[in-house]
Amino acid sequence: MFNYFANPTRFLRLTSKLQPFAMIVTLITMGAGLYYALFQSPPDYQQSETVRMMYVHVPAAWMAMFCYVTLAASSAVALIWRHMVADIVAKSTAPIGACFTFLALATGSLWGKPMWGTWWVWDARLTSVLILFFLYLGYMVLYNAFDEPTRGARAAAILAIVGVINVPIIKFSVEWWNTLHQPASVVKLDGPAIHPSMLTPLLLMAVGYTAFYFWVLFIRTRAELNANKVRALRIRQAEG
Amino acid sequence: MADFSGNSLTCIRGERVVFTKLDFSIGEGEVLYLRGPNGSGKSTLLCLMAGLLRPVSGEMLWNGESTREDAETFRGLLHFVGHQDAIKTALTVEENLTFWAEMSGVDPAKRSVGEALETFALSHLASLPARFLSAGQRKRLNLARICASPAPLWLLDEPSNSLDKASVGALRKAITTHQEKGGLVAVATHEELSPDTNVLDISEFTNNKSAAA
Amino acid sequence: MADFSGNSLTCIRGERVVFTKLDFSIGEGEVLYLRGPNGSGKSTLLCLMAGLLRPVSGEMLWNGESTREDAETFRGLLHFVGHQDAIKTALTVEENLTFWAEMSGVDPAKRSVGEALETFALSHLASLPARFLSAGQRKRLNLARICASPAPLWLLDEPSNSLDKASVGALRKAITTHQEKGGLVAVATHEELSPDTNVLDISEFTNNKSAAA
Amino acid sequence: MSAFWQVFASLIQREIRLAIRHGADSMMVVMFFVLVVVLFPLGVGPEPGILTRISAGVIWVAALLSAMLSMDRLFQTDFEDGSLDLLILTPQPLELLVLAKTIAHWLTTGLPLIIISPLLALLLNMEASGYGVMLAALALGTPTLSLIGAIGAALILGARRSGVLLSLLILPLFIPTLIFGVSAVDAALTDLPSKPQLLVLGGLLLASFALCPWASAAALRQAAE
Amino acid sequence: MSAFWQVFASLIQREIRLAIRHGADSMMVVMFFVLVVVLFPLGVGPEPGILTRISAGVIWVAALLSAMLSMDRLFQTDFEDGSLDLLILTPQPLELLVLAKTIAHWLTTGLPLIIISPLLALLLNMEASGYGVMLAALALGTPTLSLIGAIGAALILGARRSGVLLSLLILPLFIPTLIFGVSAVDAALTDLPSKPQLLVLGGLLLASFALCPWASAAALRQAAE
Ligand code: HEM
Ligand SMILES: Nc1ncnc2c1ncn2[C@@H]1O[C@H](COP(=O)(O)OP(=O)(O)OP(=O)(O)O)[C@@H](O)[C@H]1O
Ligand SMILES: Nc1ncnc2c1ncn2[C@@H]1O[C@H](COP(=O)(O)OP(=O)(O)OP(=O)(O)O)[C@@H](O)[C@H]1O
Ligand SMILES: [Mg+2]
Ligand SMILES: [Mg+2]
Repeated sequence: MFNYFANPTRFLRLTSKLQPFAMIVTLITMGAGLYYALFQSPPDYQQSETVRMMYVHVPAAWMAMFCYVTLAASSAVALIWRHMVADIVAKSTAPIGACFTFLALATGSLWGKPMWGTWWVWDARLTSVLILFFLYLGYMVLYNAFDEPTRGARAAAILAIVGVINVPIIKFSVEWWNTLHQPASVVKLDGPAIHPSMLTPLLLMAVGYTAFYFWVLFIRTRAELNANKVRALRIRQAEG
Repeated sequence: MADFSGNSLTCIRGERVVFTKLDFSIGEGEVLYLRGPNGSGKSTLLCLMAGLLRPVSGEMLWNGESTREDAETFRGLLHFVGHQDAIKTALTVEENLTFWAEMSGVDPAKRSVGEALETFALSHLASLPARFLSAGQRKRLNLARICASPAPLWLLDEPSNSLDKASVGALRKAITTHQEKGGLVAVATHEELSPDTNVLDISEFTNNKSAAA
Repeated sequence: MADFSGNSLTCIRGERVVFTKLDFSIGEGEVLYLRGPNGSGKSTLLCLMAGLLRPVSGEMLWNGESTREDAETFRGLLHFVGHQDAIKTALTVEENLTFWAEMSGVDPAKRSVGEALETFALSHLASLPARFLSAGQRKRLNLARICASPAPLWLLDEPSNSLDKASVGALRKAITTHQEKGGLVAVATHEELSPDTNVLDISEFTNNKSAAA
Repeated sequence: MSAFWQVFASLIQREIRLAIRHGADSMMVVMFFVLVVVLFPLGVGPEPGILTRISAGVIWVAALLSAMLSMDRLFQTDFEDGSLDLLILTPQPLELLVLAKTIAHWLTTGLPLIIISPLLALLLNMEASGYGVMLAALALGTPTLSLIGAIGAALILGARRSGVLLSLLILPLFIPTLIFGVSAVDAALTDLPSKPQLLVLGGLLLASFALCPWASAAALRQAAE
Repeated sequence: MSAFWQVFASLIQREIRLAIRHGADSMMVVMFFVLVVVLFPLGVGPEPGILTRISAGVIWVAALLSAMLSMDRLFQTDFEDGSLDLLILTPQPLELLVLAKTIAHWLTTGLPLIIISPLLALLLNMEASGYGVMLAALALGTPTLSLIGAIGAALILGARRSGVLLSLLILPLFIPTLIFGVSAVDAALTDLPSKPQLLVLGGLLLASFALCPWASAAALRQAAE
């Protein structure tokens, strides 16, 4: 399966086919999700209209974690099998993930002001998401901190793998510690504990975010692959 | 019959092609002289031989087996002397040498720290902290390392830099003794160390444009 | 008539006497070769000449005046090339060279960075970050420094280390040109750089026991 | 095998000898630790109520910062003078060499820090009930910091401007140790059981003991390339 | 004389260029600063009351630590690669070269730190009235830290053991800056006039501007011998 993708040309061909599809899914689900979120779903009896922040915040938080797992997994593949496409996927995922994390942090604190009366508290959930953000930053800085690009890629991959420990901490921090932040109500073992009128737009938005991720990922990986091709051509030219 | 060879090695450092399709081979008791102008890739080739760099293509064989297969054993077979001297200035000359002899993992009975110090005329400096050494004395300490524990393959990068006449003589003798025991040597140098029987001119494998640029 | 001499210099480093009662003198257009086995004190003497070390006794005269009197002016008259290369790897070759030319405080019109690069065959590397240089290329960059801004006195510590034949030739030519302009050179070396007209054998001034111990 | 343990011991011995001869690093770490703890009351003001309240936190943060400060030279000097290349070229598994170096690092920096900590707790007016747990927590926590820090120290070799990059990389990974370390002491100070936190710290130590040398060795290998 | 200022400018320019080339040096000092500020609340616990109370102290301690952390390499790299010898051998007075290096250091580390500080004050729930004074105090205080730190950085070269001890003696010199820096902000937060403290900070800056380059240059000359 991933030997199949090891071939950059094949990967390029595949992504160029999938890219418009990802774009369309993104536009449709995001549009529908936003419509439902803003106009169709009811205000919460406790949180009133501010609950609509959820449809931006929660999928962003999910994607932050999803992107990190993707980053770590593809880093591991790149490191162990020296898999070029995996490296490029990892490199392209990092900034997208960092943006989702930032979005989760920003919307979270915007939401926190009306709900908790403060922009920021040092509770376990919030702190561990902040660490996640620093891990993304560290990955990107480390990737570019070396003169030889391959050296940076491998150092950063090791960091990404080590940092994956943070993801379960984010996920379970609300259960392990007393936090202000509320515990999981959608992704639970005994099924979601949330009203369907809110669940629908939430899931639509989640699908939209995911498709958006793939859309951007495809664009970025293709750019990187083409840059690599140019570089390889130059080297071959030098070899004569 | 020890034998070390490389086939069609290509090396790229920092996106710059250093050399392409380079072949070398060192037989038992042989010394391979690497020659070439500054920047042609002698040091790079030595690092490649040691396994500190990886070639982009090509492979190296020790007794016909790829050195990548059993890298740990291969590492136990070589001594490397680079430009950097790996000397801790806070330790004495003898402590420095003993440490590297111990790290080589060689049976203590086979180590010969005292003899190595003598070979390079360092015995009287043995208990001196290495920070007081002059440039040539540092180089000698670094060279003594390869005599302190036995290993069949020596990789030497400009070993005669900073050495006075007497020490160059000692180095020549050490290399000859090693050869006689059947040892292999690869040495990058701009000077004459002994009649050059086996010379590899690296500039033949470099594309002048990219190597010089 | 420039003229640089030292009278009865004694130097102690780390409680060890390196040499005693050493005299030297360099006249206009002269090259002084410092010779002696490793650890005899060549580098030490060069540091002394530059003013980086202080002699325990004795004094040095530039044109008959003590170099201690007006140390700042004297510092403006010399170039020093030691074992360490003072190269910042993050800067390009040209930036490194330009920086030191600027620091010399010499009138911009008299600096010649481009020519210096050419003299040591570095022009094609000018815009390369210095970290990519090989050992010999680094040494050449360091030597180019002394040609980039004029100064009557050159102090060179084993300048031919790591250099290939062509570069040693360039170095020789640079020294000759400097001589012809009336410059003074003191160079510590184990190699032959030119017919040795003016040789100072340091081992004559060392007490063998303490220098070797 | 016994030959191997000899190599292990000889590496630890060399590191400790270097630390003692140089005197610089371990002294510096302890002084830094003391300094941070002393500076903090100066910054916050001398009210004992507040100081007592935050004493455990300050000591842990100081321990963490000083561990970090000493970390960046762990492989750096060996890298710069070429020793690292030679260490990689020895026939021993690099993981165990890394472990030896990390242990030596902890012995020369972590241990002195633990020894001095009761004095600092006194300075901060910590209550007597916290001392034992604080020592236990530090004893379990500081080796974890050394082990995690070694990964960062290996990753930054050869990077441009390494010192602060290191802190960016490893401080986030230090945070769990910090949180449990502080909460163990705080629990003891409020007469709650601190065993669960200590158990977590022990678990963190075991996990990093098993994983970190591998990650560090992997990073070192590609640093030498 | 004009030639001299050219040399001065060229040294500052080189330092800044090195800082930038070496990969966003200043960004990383800022990162460290941010991380320390983030760690303290983690250690101390999330109660906003306490945080607000100690916010000025935390920011100042963090500024001091990051100044110190970035300080130790100020002359070290030049010393190790032989540049220091050559700098001493230039015909310019060493005092002014030291000053140029210190100014470059402050421009690349102190200044970015001041710029980011309001954000951290926000994180720590500092009250709005403190911001202006905090910025003024940092602007006056951080150059003092750089100037004093340069002495320590010079002392630490060469003479190993004694150098460390001496530079530790330098650290207490940071304390006045810390105390007046914090109390300026605290005064502003409690609606008291903070001008006296700011004046003292200005005085400290002037004094260290006049004295520190001499002390550092003397220490550097020592180290080169
Ligand atoms: C900067 C502050 C915040 C951060 C970093 C943050 C982070 C996160 C993360 C990582 C998740 C995903 C959890 C999971 O999948 O288990 C999440 C979910 C959620 N957050 Fe936040 N959050 C913040 C503020 C807030 C605020 C102020 C509220 C509202 C009071 C809120 C309400 C929620 C809700 C309702 C969920 C969905 C939980 C579920 O159903 O699984 N968050 N947040
Ligand atoms: N880390 C690096 N990254 C990129 N290029 C490098 C690196 N190190 C060296 N090079 C380049 O590789 C080439 C070969 O360098 P190498 O050090 O092997 O030369 P050399 O033959 O040993 O020269 P010398 O005689 O000067 O020691 C040089 O042109 C150099 O510019
Ligand atoms: N910092 C120091 N402290 C004490 N003694 C020193 C110091 N540096 C060098 N020495 C001693 O001074 C003597 C002279 O050293 P120097 O470096 O001048 O020798 P050299 O003639 O340049 O030798 P080489 O040819 O090896 O470069 C040596 O015996 C050395 O051990
Ligand atoms: Mg070389
Ligand atoms: Mg010498």
